[in-house]
Amino acid sequence: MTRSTSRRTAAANARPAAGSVDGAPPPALRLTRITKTFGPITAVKNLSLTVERNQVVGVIGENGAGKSTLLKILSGLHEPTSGVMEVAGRPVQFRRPQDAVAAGFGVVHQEQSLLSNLSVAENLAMNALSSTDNATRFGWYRWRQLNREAAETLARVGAAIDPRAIVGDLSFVDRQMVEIARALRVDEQTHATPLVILDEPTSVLERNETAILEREIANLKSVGSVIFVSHRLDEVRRICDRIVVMRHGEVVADRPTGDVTEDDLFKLMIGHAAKADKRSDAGRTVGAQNLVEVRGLTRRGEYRDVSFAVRPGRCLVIVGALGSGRESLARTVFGAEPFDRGEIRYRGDVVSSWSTVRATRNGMAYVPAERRTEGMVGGFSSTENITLARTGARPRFVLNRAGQKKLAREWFQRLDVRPDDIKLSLQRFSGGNQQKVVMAKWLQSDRLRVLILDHPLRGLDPGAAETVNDQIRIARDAGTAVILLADTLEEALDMGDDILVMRDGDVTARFDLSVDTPTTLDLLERMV
Amino acid sequence: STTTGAGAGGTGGSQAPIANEDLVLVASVINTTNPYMASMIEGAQALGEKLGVEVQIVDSAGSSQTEISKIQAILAQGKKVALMVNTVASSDAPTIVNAVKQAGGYVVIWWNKPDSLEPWDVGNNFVAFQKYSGVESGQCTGRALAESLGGKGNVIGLAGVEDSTTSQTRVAGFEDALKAYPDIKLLEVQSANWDPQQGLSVTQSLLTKYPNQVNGIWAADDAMIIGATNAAKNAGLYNDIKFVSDGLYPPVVDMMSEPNSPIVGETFHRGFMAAAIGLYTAYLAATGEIDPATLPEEKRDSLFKLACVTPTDFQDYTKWDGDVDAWIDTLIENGPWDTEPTPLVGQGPEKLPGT
Amino acid sequence: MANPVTREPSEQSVSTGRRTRPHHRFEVRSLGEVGALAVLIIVFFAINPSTFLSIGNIRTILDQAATPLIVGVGATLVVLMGAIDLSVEGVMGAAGMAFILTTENSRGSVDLGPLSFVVGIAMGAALGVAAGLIHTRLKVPSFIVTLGFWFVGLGIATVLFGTETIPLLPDGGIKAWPNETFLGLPHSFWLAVLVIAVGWVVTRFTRLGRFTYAIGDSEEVARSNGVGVARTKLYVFAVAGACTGLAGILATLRLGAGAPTVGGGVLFLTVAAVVIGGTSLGGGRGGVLRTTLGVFMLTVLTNGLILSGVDSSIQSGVSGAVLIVAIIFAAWPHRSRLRIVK
Amino acid sequence: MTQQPTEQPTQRSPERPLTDTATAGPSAGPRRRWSALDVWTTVGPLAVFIALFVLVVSLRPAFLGGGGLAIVATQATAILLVALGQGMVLHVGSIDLSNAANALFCAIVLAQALGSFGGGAIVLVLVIGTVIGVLNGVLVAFFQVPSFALTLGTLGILQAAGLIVSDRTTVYAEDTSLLTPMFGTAMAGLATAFWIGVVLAVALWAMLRFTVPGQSLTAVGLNETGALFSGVRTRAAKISAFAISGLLASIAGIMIIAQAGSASSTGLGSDLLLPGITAAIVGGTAITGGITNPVNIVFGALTVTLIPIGAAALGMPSEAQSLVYGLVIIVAVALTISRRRVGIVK
Ligand SMILES: Nc1ncnc2c1ncn2[C@@H]1O[C@H](COP(=O)(O)OP(=O)(O)OP(=O)(O)O)[C@@H](O)[C@H]1O
Ligand SMILES: Nc1ncnc2c1ncn2[C@@H]1O[C@H](COP(=O)(O)OP(=O)(O)OP(=O)(O)O)[C@@H](O)[C@H]1O
Ligand SMILES: [Mg+2]
Ligand SMILES: [Mg+2]
Repeated sequence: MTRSTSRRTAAANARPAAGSVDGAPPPALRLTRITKTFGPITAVKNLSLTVERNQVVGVIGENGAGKSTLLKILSGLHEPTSGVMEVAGRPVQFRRPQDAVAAGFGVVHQEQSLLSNLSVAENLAMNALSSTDNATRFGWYRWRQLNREAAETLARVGAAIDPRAIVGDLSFVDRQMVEIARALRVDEQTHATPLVILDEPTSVLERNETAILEREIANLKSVGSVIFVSHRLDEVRRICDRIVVMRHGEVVADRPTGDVTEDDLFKLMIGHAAKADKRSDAGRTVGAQNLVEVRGLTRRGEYRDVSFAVRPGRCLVIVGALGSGRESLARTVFGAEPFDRGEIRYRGDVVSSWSTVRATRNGMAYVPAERRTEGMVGGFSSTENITLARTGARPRFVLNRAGQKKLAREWFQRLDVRPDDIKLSLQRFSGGNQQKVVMAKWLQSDRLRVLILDHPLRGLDPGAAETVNDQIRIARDAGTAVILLADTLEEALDMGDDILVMRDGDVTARFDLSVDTPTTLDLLERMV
Repeated sequence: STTTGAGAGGTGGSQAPIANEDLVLVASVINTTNPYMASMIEGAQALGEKLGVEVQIVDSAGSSQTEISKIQAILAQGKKVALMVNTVASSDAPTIVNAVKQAGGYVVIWWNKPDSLEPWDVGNNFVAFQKYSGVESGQCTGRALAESLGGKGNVIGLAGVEDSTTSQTRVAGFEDALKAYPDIKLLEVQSANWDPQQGLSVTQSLLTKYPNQVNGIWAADDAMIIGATNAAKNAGLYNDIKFVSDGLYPPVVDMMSEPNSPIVGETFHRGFMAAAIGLYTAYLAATGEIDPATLPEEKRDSLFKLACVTPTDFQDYTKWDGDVDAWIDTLIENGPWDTEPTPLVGQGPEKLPGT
Repeated sequence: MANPVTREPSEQSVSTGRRTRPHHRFEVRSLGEVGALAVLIIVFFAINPSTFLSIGNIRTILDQAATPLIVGVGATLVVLMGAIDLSVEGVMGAAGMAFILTTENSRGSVDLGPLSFVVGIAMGAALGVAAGLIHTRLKVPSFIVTLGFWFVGLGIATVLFGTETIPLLPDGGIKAWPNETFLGLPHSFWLAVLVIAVGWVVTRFTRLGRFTYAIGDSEEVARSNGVGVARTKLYVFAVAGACTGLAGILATLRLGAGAPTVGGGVLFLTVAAVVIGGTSLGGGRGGVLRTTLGVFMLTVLTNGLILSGVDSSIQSGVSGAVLIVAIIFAAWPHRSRLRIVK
Repeated sequence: MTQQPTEQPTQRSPERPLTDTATAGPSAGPRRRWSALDVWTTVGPLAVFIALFVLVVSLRPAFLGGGGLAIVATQATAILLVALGQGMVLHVGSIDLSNAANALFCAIVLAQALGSFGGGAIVLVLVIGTVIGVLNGVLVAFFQVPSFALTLGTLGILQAAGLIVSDRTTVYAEDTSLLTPMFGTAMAGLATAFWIGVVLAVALWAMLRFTVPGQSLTAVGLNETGALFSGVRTRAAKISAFAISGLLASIAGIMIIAQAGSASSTGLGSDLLLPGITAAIVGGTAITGGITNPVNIVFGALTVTLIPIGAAALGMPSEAQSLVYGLVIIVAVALTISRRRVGIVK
């Protein structure tokens, strides 16, 4: 890599202050009384925080606590409304994302921020383009070099991704690995001490990728610092040296990891202790007839010869690693993707010309993994989103606005959605609260029969996850058939009545949990 | 002549004469960049200056909607209007006539109107309709083209906008003239929308469609012949093809001035003359100097003389462009129907040959 | 524009496993458009065996394609960002008038020699910059800004045209240049080839070009990736204006006369060519070479219809029908219920 | 390493009840006021029109007395109808470049048929216009072709069809008595035809705001994938938007005959496309879809019509009028576009 010559203000500021007072190096980052408001909303309030060199700081907090906003301030996407930010003892102001990069900040945002029409190599180089990186010096691309450097970076995170592949063609997880690789690359690209900022990087990752990330974080610690946000408390405790808990935009606790247990953290975040696990079948109505039955279903390139059945009141969990085809299968059942062979039976009848519209009218519901693009209409208010699904056989012509508001208020309360503003457009809510609204959209229907959930807990804080899980159980107990693609195997064992294991498009095992008691290891064996 | 039938106060004269200071002369043209339209504006302004009456120009920008709106806006200004309008489409005429009538103004329409809409059916406010004969133009240039080819060869034609009556009558005259020359073959007539750029590309395509076959090109007006001659020049065929067209624009005069010019026939008429004749007719009616109701029908649905120009006499016509003001003087002196070189020659509506 | 967006997000966004498709070396990805062009050529050749593929007609087609090709390079860059440039006809008029009035012409206004080319191109670029500034600073949609600049350009051209006689270029000299041939093909076409080549290099190998794609994919994400969105947009509008200015000069040279309406019909031709070529109006997908294909499809179509003797009043109808068939043909393989096309 | 102030809240935070969001934290408060931006989004187009009108009248007072507003309303009618249709298509994120050609084609057919079929001709034309719109919609929805390119093709076909049906000349309607009340009668000084446009605008507004199909259109415009996954009939929504556009185009065609009594390929109504789109956008419609207020399109249409009329009424030099038109349109849109999604303006 080349010497950097023309750094902007932030970079200049980022150099260590001349002569530290007592010889101890200044902290990598010091925030003093940072506040960020969006109109009437205060997302971050009077927040002060220090990150020392060679330290991994975990930031946790419930959905909407202000974690992402804080990280966006650190990455130059938002300018704080007030407060002071110091990097290595020097006050800095990030006006643009490049300023943050120049100061050595590498960021993985909560929402993926890759350009899907460009190649992996290009995306990896993107945020360094303002510098005099050799591969793109003077605005001229040297593809060969760009690709070679990208391959090196990718190798570092153990990702076998072709640097020339178009990002849009990659799987969700591969894209996440590219993002992580890009953030980690900041130490190659700049000569400031790296500070890597990770906003829920693991929520979409599976075990081995998470392990690689953990290893990389450990490596980084020797040269720089890390800020790590996650809702997985065990992970936070394993990775971080210090844990900062945020609530309502403020830091409510800042403890060395050794001083707190997972339960303490839960309590600090949510305000009450975690509820005991309650796997009980009391009051559950299980239907005798199959509600959805799939026979020999095949979609070329996705899955082969899949058969299963779900009854009312039962939960079928489909587990599988990447490329198992389970997502496509779930979407096929909902009518969103076509299939090549086999049949889907709904309440005993073979469905023909199945579509999302017919599925919905028949009481099927689908919560997609891609919340923002598929699960909701961001420009609509929560009220409109909750009442959007056309679940009635013959929907009314005139909107019942009063009824909608009542419904929205009711579900806001039931799912504890915050902020408590049913008119605010949904894109303004934090991810967890958006997910609650997406759930409410389907749960409010009294015709709900089949609930298909694709990673419903992705990005949810433990409290919200609990709320959503409770709602899934309530719906199941009331006689809804549930098909769940779970995030973790623990979740699968916790929620499922039946488990279907898939690998590369084939069903490799089935378990009936009322008979079998597989361990996570049993499942894992058949997945990979 | 009838020019000075001052205040005859005939049967149809429902309105009192309007004084110069209460009057505004309005010339409505299709656009401001076509040389013919630019000439019309020049004529209107020269007349206004001579008469001491305010002149307003309406630029229709090629749109009936804009034309009608702007005319109505001027009618709404309060002053009485004497209007000369070169209609974008003939179907605009009834709407404009009605609007002017309601506002108590006077209108003369140039070039386009429906045959069924006759001034005497409307009343005094629709003073007259005026045009040069399109059939005659087409016949004149068609004949010149055929003669220059010795009565033998292949020709192509460039028409104006598809549904323009002006273009249709000229094409009809052109085709009619060729009937007398059985050895002249009309290969094709294509529309080039009065546009030099399209004249260029259509000619370019036709020249390749009929390689080394085209001996003559006819165009419905000079804007398109500018494109056609350039296409021929680009193809290196300029001196192998004969050209005819309508209007005798200054650039075409320059081309004709060259030795052995392939421009073998033109017609002469001028935008400034048309505009001034039309506007002056409306002005006379507005000021009460003529009473439209008493005019003979040929003075209310009129065909003016159009001169057939040959390579030998085209210089005779350039003198008119030199001194517009002097021509305006003769117009005011002789009245709209008797001014050289374009006196009234007949009555409309124009009949297509063979019908 | 009207945000007629063509996106294919959902198929690809799902975690469907590690099946990364091999990268694509060629920009012309699907051969749908190439096929459509080939079919057109074959059909017209069958109808007009003696003329359609004659060297004369090939020269004609290449010459007629030159202006929209040059405009198309700029238009493609703009569309790749998800914006649109409707100002081309006005800008061509203004640039053409600025050029002819500063070169040797029958009005004898001024003669700046070769500098007149610079004046014409600068006029185009300046209008592009002005439109770009309004678009980025006042956040007015490019659709409206450039629509406004269509009229502004026409207005400037009209004022320059004034009331004097039409300015003409003297025969020979620069006027003859576009039609003289090099290697048997007209200079106008070679000029277009040069512009396309530069356009292609810019889109493939330079930061400006790659940023254009980035902005087209997602302005927000591009910004968070450090792309100077406003600045890039401004540059692209300037480049597009300069291309349009050059096209205005070329059209004026071909016509041999100055006319504010020298760009008449070019807008729909180029926008249609960009879209037919397969560059998505939503931005981010497509490229200069695709537009080249689109321009040739439309130019061949117009030329072929004339050669085939189709009545001029139904030519627009036939091209419309062919256009519809062509885009359906090109879109057919990509159909999927989840594909969003606007 | 730990900061003093941050430790303080730790003491009480865990005990704070969950629902206590009103006192602290990122809460907007359940009752939001209308922001100035919301107000402007709603009244902007009206305000811009009034400002321009007042400007013209103050410079040329006779314009008011001479029935300036009536002229503007009359001339705006066809533009308004086409713009309303365009607004609906823009609302679902597409565009209809053929609707003005559709209007003119309907006008030509009506002029041919009015003499022999009378009222039946009007019904015929309404059906033709709607069917053309539906065809556009079906092709866009089922063949997944970009509406811009598709309707460009339809535009060419309709132009040719107009020339053929009219036999390349002006067609004069034999008996327009049925239609004379449209512009022959007035309410509050403005032509009945204009009020019909206003009523249709209000009806569309109510449809978008208060009905389930209207909500579906909006959902498709804001996020088609999201709508699809909620069981919304997205194809039906698109087809209906194009159908409405076709229907309104045919009504515009009827108004052209009512106004001119005749139709031709280059006559009145032959250049409604750009003014129609412009009126929709000046009326605050977002080209990105999902944001349309049909009532504001009324003011958009009035503004777009007023600019050239006003320029003529003020006696502006004709060479400068095109310049002024371009600049005023840009300013009007800069003032009226929805700023709800500022940042991503394309
Ligand atoms: N651009 C914005 N405009 C308005 N409000 C915003 C904006 N960004 C964030 N907010 C609000 O600020 C608060 C904090 O949001 P933030 O995304 O930082 O939460 P978070 O802690 O990251 O939540 P999660 O765990 O769900 O990711 C939320 O109430 C959110 O609605
Ligand atoms: N990551 C990429 N994204 C987009 N385009 C790329 C990428 N890499 C290469 N290209 C395109 O591929 C072309 C060739 O690139 P490159 O220089 O890598 O080829 P090469 O070195 O000859 O290939 P090879 O190593 O296979 O011989 C370039 O024109 C470039 O546009
Ligand atoms: Mg977050
Ligand atoms: Mg190589």
